[in-house]
Amino acid sequence: MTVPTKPAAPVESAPPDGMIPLDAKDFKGKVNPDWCPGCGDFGVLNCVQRASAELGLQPHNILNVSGIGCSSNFPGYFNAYGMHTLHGRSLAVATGAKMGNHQMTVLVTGGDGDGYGIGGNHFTHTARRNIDLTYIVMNNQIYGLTTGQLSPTSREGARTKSSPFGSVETPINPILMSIMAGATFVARGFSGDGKHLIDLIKQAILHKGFAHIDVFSPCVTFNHDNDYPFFRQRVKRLEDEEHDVHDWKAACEKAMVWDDTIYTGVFFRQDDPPALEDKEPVLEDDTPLAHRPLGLNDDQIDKLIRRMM
Amino acid sequence: MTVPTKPAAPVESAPPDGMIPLDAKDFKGKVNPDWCPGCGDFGVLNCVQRASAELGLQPHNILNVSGIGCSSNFPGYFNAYGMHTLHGRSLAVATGAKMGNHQMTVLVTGGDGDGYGIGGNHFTHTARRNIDLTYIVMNNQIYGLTTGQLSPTSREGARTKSSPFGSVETPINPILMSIMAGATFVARGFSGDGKHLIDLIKQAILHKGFAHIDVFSPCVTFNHDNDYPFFRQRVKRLEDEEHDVHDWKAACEKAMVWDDTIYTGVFFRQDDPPALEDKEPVLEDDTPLAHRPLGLNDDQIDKLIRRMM
Amino acid sequence: MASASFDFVIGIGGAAGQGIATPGNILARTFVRRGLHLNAYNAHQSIIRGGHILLSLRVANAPLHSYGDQLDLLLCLNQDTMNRHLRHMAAGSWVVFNSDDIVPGETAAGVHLCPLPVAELTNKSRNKVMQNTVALGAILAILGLEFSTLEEILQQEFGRKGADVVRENVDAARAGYERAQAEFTLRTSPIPTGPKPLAVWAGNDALAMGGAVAGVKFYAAYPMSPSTGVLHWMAANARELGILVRQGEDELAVANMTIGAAHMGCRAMCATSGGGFALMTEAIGMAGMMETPAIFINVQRAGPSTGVPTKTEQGDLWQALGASQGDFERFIVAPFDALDAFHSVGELFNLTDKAQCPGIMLTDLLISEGTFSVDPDAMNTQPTIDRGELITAPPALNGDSAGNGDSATNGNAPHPNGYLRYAYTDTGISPRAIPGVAGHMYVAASDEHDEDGILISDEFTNPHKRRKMVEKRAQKFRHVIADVSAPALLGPPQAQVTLVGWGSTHGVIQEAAAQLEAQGVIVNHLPIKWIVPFHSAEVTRILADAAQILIVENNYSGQFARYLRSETGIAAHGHIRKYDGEPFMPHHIVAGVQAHLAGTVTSPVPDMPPIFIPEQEFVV
Amino acid sequence: MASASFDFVIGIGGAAGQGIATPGNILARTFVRRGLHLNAYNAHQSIIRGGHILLSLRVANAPLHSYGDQLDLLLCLNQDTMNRHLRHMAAGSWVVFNSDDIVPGETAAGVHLCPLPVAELTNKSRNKVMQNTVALGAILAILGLEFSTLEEILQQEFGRKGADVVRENVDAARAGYERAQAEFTLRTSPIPTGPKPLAVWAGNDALAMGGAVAGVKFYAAYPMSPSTGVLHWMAANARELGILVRQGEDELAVANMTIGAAHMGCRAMCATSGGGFALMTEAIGMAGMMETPAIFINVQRAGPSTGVPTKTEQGDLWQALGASQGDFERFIVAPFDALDAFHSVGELFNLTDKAQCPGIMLTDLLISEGTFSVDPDAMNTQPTIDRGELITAPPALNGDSAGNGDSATNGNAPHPNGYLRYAYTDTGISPRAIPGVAGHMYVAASDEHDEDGILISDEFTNPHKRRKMVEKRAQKFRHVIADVSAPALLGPPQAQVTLVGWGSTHGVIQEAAAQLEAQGVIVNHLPIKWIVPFHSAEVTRILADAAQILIVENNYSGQFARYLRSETGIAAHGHIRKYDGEPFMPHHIVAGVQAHLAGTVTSPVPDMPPIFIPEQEFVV
Ligand SMILES: Cc1ncc(C[n+]2csc(CCOP(=O)(O)OP(=O)(O)O)c2C)c(N)n1
Ligand SMILES: Cc1ncc(C[n+]2csc(CCOP(=O)(O)OP(=O)(O)O)c2C)c(N)n1
Ligand code: SF4
Ligand code: SF4
Ligand SMILES: [Mg+2]
Ligand SMILES: [Mg+2]
Repeated sequence: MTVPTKPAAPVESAPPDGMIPLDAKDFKGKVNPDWCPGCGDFGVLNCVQRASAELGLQPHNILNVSGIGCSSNFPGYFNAYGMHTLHGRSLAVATGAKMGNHQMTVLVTGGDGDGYGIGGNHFTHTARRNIDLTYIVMNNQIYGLTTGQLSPTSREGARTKSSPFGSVETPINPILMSIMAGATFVARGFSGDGKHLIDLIKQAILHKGFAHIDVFSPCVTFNHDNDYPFFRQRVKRLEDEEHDVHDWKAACEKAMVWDDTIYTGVFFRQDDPPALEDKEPVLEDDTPLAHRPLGLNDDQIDKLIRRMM
Repeated sequence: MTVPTKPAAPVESAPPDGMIPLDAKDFKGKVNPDWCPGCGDFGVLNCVQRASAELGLQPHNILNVSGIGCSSNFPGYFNAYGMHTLHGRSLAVATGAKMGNHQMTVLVTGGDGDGYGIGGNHFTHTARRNIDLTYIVMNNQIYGLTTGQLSPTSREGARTKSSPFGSVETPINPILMSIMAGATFVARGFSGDGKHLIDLIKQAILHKGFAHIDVFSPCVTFNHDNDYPFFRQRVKRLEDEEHDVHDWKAACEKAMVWDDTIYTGVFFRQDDPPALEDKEPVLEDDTPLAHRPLGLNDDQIDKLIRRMM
Repeated sequence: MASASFDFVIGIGGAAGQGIATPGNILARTFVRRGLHLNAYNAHQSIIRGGHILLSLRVANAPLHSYGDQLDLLLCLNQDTMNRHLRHMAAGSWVVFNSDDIVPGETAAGVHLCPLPVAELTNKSRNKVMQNTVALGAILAILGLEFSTLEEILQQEFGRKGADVVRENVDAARAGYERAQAEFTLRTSPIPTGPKPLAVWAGNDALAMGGAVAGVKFYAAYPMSPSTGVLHWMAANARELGILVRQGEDELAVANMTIGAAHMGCRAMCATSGGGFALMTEAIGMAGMMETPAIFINVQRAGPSTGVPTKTEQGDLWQALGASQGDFERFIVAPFDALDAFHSVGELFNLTDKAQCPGIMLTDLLISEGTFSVDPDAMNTQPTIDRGELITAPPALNGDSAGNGDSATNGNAPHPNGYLRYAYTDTGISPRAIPGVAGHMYVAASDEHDEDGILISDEFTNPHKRRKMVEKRAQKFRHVIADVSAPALLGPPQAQVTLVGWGSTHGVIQEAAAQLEAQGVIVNHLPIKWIVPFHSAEVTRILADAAQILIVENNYSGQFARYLRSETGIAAHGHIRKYDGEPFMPHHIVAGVQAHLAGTVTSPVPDMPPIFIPEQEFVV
Repeated sequence: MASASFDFVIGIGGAAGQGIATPGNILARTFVRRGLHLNAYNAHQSIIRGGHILLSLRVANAPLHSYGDQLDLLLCLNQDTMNRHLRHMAAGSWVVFNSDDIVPGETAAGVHLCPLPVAELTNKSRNKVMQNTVALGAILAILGLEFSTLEEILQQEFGRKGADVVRENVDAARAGYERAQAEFTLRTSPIPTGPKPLAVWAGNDALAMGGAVAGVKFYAAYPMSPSTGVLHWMAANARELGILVRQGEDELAVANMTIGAAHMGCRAMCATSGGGFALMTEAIGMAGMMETPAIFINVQRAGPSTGVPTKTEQGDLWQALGASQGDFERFIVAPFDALDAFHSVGELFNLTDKAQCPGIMLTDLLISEGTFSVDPDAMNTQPTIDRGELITAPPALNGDSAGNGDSATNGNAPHPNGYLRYAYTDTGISPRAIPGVAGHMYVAASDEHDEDGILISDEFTNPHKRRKMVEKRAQKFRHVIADVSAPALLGPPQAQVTLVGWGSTHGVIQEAAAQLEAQGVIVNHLPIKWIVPFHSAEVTRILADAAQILIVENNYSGQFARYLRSETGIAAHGHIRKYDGEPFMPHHIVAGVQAHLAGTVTSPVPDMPPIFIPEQEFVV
């Protein structure tokens, strides 16, 4: 049998055989987003839809997994198979799903709280396994859906409903975390820079291995520190600098810059390490596990029983 | 009132006023360790006992928190207050305990599975909060107590009961993780190099902030890859090299070395960032929360009720 | 009801982000200052902007126990509200709306339509929320209240935004007030005044404050609706009150931090909802094994799973009963309302301190996010604090509460002085030394252990010691539960129907009972607050006399009914259940009782007693 | 029993690390190859080296259901074993030991002491475990078995270590064999042979293999005693069988990965014990809400909390019942023994696939870590596989099981073709498309949703839709549970006592019943396997005729007794409980029944039925 395959080479707009090319609006979901007007997540949604169309992906060959949060409502607005799972568990569910059908493109979307807070352990362990997932975090430095509490990316001093006198905790730097955990593609985007973000998303989807994009996606309702003007004034694309994406030191150095300049772009990538699916002998066969016949044959059973005697 | 205080300056063997100086055997617990003969954890236990004596600590002013695992049986063998908690949760319990009585020396001991596997999220978040805990991980690259399965620090290819054909997962590098997460004291020791380890433990306890020591502590029963000879042949003390502990790049570089040489010693430290307790206004008062009077006074109540009207 | 009685429900409908909270708060404060009682419920969606919200504010001059059965005045902030709710408005009710944007539809006879041309009244202000202030003024006029009360509250509400904002709002409110006086039908009977001003709080405030007065020193949380209000209160007040508040990285951290602080001797608690509670269960079992007192609050919402985050349910009873593996002692309490929750926190702390075990509290969205008036004099803000057998200083210093064992008298006592943390005693209670006390060192372990805290696996896995330790823990619990008050029957001892409820249905059942009485049906009511310990003997005795038992609960499967049967063997004659996300209104229960009496209720499952499930007419 | 009957228990005692497993395995294989039945239980501690272990191997020529009541032969690998257990050895029993290191104590009359001078017999081998091999030889001789069987197995066991090792072992075994023949009292009656060779497995192997034959494609786990054996089996066999095995970073990951793989269309399962199960509960609720079939196995051990990791208990029943918040549909099954567990996995997969919901299986250390003989012919290795209403290809291709929707006929169908994942149907079952099928895109959400999978909060939080969806899920479950077999009474229809147990007590109760019968007491036995669905009507009918109901369970609080009452109202007349970490032996239950009949049993709590708690004489 032929199975839906993920484009192997960076072909930009050729859908698989027998498929009509789609455009971004074909990736519109069943309902309109109920995000606040101006929410950064709109921009991310548009970019994912555009990137999917430009890569010639087909909705039924994509699985979009999310956790819980404003940003995690994403799958409802994206025409693909979706799983809107538990707060913090998207990467674990996505890992199982990818193993279950390794021919699907698995896109994981969520928030900073979801991914770096409660989901932090799955984040680092999924990264080290280098499983072929694209993980887009809409980082608004706040807990949006619960109406504005501290996030692990909120700056020290941030005043939120859970830190009305200013946070006393140092935030996490997700770019550093994923580089050191073993992610093989690590980037940062800005929802206000769509053209750039589309390009990052396409690269991430085409990358074979764990690809992480942290996207500044402002919460216009609860985070007045990190709003569009804040980022607009600061973001600088790494592509416009001399930056060697294979140099982890340079990548970390750039990721640590947080002042008048904040970098976006690909910080780090490594193309050699094989993805987990390619290291799992059971997945050598292209047929997804989900489509293989169930049960054991007589030979297998005989062998097992012989060992028990 | 006076409260038991943690030695503020690196006084090496002066117990607090009115206390008799103790020696290592005073830190022996109620029972003898039931670790396998030759287990690396014996060495760690000895070093912690020696370091405690040399620092002039008093058993009742120490709280030793652990999770579950062979290494987590530690508090039972150490004369101090102890909490032998849940698998993976030692740092969370220790955080609450330190907040509850910030005058106690809180020492957290456990294994690689406990700390970097199931406990990974607490590990990174405790590090970024820079709470004043000393965290000693007896890293044997295996799950010992459950009789030998993959650990997140097992090398790729490791054959264990859960990976009889060799692991296909890339291990985590705990030193890199804790540096990037925000730990302000990051070191590695070897159970076979006691003198060095004692020194690291003393420095870690005296450090104000989150101090993490990853200790190679061989599991002689289930890990035949990473045994004493393996480490003996390779470990090199950073103190014997030109290494600037304030340079994160050098620290990461040294931490990544894993061949004929494997470094031990202090990789990274930062003394400026205040510990969490020093940033929490509620803890400005030296009296531990556990000893403060309970309930509210009339003024406080009046104020609260006025705001409700 | 007496002629002087006043009981009026104002509904405010609009979309999230239209600022419904502000007029809601202002009205609430206006009424409670007048000494009137308030019970408000906000039916909303889990989105931040848009969608539909309906806030029902019920005010009366007698204590209120539910948010009522109908709307007497509806303020529509958008067309959607008009379209959804106009049909619920009956003769004599008012409908207030901004006639610049909203057109009314068909009304029942006698509904007073009150159009407000907001642009005209505010000199074309472009401030979108100004319509709310105009409407507030109009509502005050319709109710016949003096404008001055409102002026004062607007000053307070907007004061920190500057004099201009205050002036703009006062002007808008006055314009609405005057327009209403000039053009609308006004309520004729004067609104009564209560004997003294009341205060207003949400159930979550009550939980937090209940903790504060009971001596909470450590509060941890991870945000989760509908429990987050407790965190917000704590974060806002903690510094002033000397409470350490931590937002954890997840609920695993929260529960374990709470136990860590509790173990050191602090009163410590945390709150969450079902999904977060699931993550806390393992730690709760540890507190059971270590004998550490700490409180875990589960503010229930509609499940399963993420469910309906902004809707209510009593669906986590079996989750609480099954929280963590194995058998261990813990209290489970489901308070009746906000004031009861406030008092129950302290009560639960005393019990858990005495029995050295965890305590679980079950509230729900209805209590926790509801807004209620409260008489400050009814709040016991200096509750008795009983910490049980706690050792905070070595023997020589005992009684010196500031003692910390650090005295020359006692030396540093590097070796334990024979202290056994888990000593077998007659009561099963082993005096608990907190860490820091000289000479009392021990290890508290999640593994089974002996009297000295030593793991029983550390010597030999001794079945006799194991058995004795299990029995010791059970024994201490039996010793302490004698203090817990048994449930009591409300209403006449003999009745046609006995309604049995638990937790937050207390109020609405009481109101339904009153309505039924007015309809000539005699009912009484057995409200259950203590789930564990459950007063089986008392409940059996009370229900033995019941002619017809109907169990009322806000879930699908009858979780309480099954639990009641497990503890007493009693099967009810019928059930009244609701699981559509909305709480009961009194008339739902009235209808259920009437239908059961009429024998018209069927069962969805053969061989099971009939179950009445009211239609949710409102908020559709 | 007939004279040809053979029933013999060998105990091997020593410290962890002394290699008890090897002689245990060799003896087990020796017996099952002969066609004898085996039931073995290993009483051990949670440490890797040292401490005390007692492995009991019971063999017989009739099927066995427990590990028996006494030891007929004791092999002491250290002095400690001699000191602890010599007093349990009765007249006619054998005690084998290395007389170089171990001295016997006082024995009862008629005990055969069998000293082995190991150094002499092995030419002073310095290999510490050689004493085990010498003893094996001696035991075979005592039992009157031919040496050749042993030789063959030693060859197999040590073959991969080289010919020298094999020779060394065979020589040592022979020396022991010959010494015994020469000097010890030998068993006189010949040991029978069964009709055909049997196989041997542990309960965890049965669980894993049950999954494999039922089509498991994804297995995830985080190690946790006593469930880890399932992971070990899977890891060892997965590549050959095409099963993907992942060790997760924690149980949260494990449960969620399992659901991810299941959602894609794989049969997926995971196993853990109580503490890990606590961490899985939130995900189980999600599977309920998303309608994803997946299996979660909880291998119970003694709790609460970390408890006694190497000891058994039936203590997580209420944890399973209360796993996750809210009301949702899930199966809970507690198989009776290893073979039943093997079959139950497939049965549970069919049910969960048909009802599209999670399934929970409760086993315990006794089943999972016990070693048992099994007749391969009794294993249904090609079970019926019923995946329910599953859509694996678009309509045009349906019936083509390899279909994936990727055909030119169907195009890529970017827009859904009217497919409603959660469609209301008469049965409540909505056909389930797996991701990858063209034209069937939907979102599976943990939030409440409508037929199309859209969050009900995304439009309006519609109470009517919410109610209908809750009822749809309940309806599908009711539809499927008709397939689940009801419990049946074992033994005579009329009896003095009806014993009721659940799960793993099945075998030991059966043996106790036989012993009671021999003592002239007529008992029957109602074993319960299906916890949810619970066959209330059937159970009520069966127990209505019972003269005296005694509930037997391996926990403190009577978790099953309380559940039985919640579902049927039935309160037992008395209880037999054990919670010291060790499983029941038949004579414990016999003693309990006799004591209840004699009226000598008291209750620890007034007003409660009497509870008999046997003393654990053994393993102390
Ligand atoms: C176990 C659990 N804990 C807490 C919550 C409540 N909750 C829902 S969304 C959220 C945080 C959302 O923050 P983020 O992930 O950053 O997403 P955003 O809304 O900012 O896009 C929380 C805490 C939950 N649903 N489940
Ligand atoms: C929630 C939970 N999951 C699993 C276990 C089982 N368990 C006990 S110790 C352990 C791993 C031990 O490994 P590590 O932490 O490295 O300690 P070591 O024994 O190697 O010193 C595991 C998985 C548990 N006790 N609790
Ligand atoms: S609350 Fe913030 S994150 Fe959520 S939808 Fe609104 S703007 Fe976006
Ligand atoms: S199993 Fe390994 S880690 Fe555990 S005590 Fe033995 S040697 Fe140490
Ligand atoms: Mg966010
Ligand atoms: Mg380890």
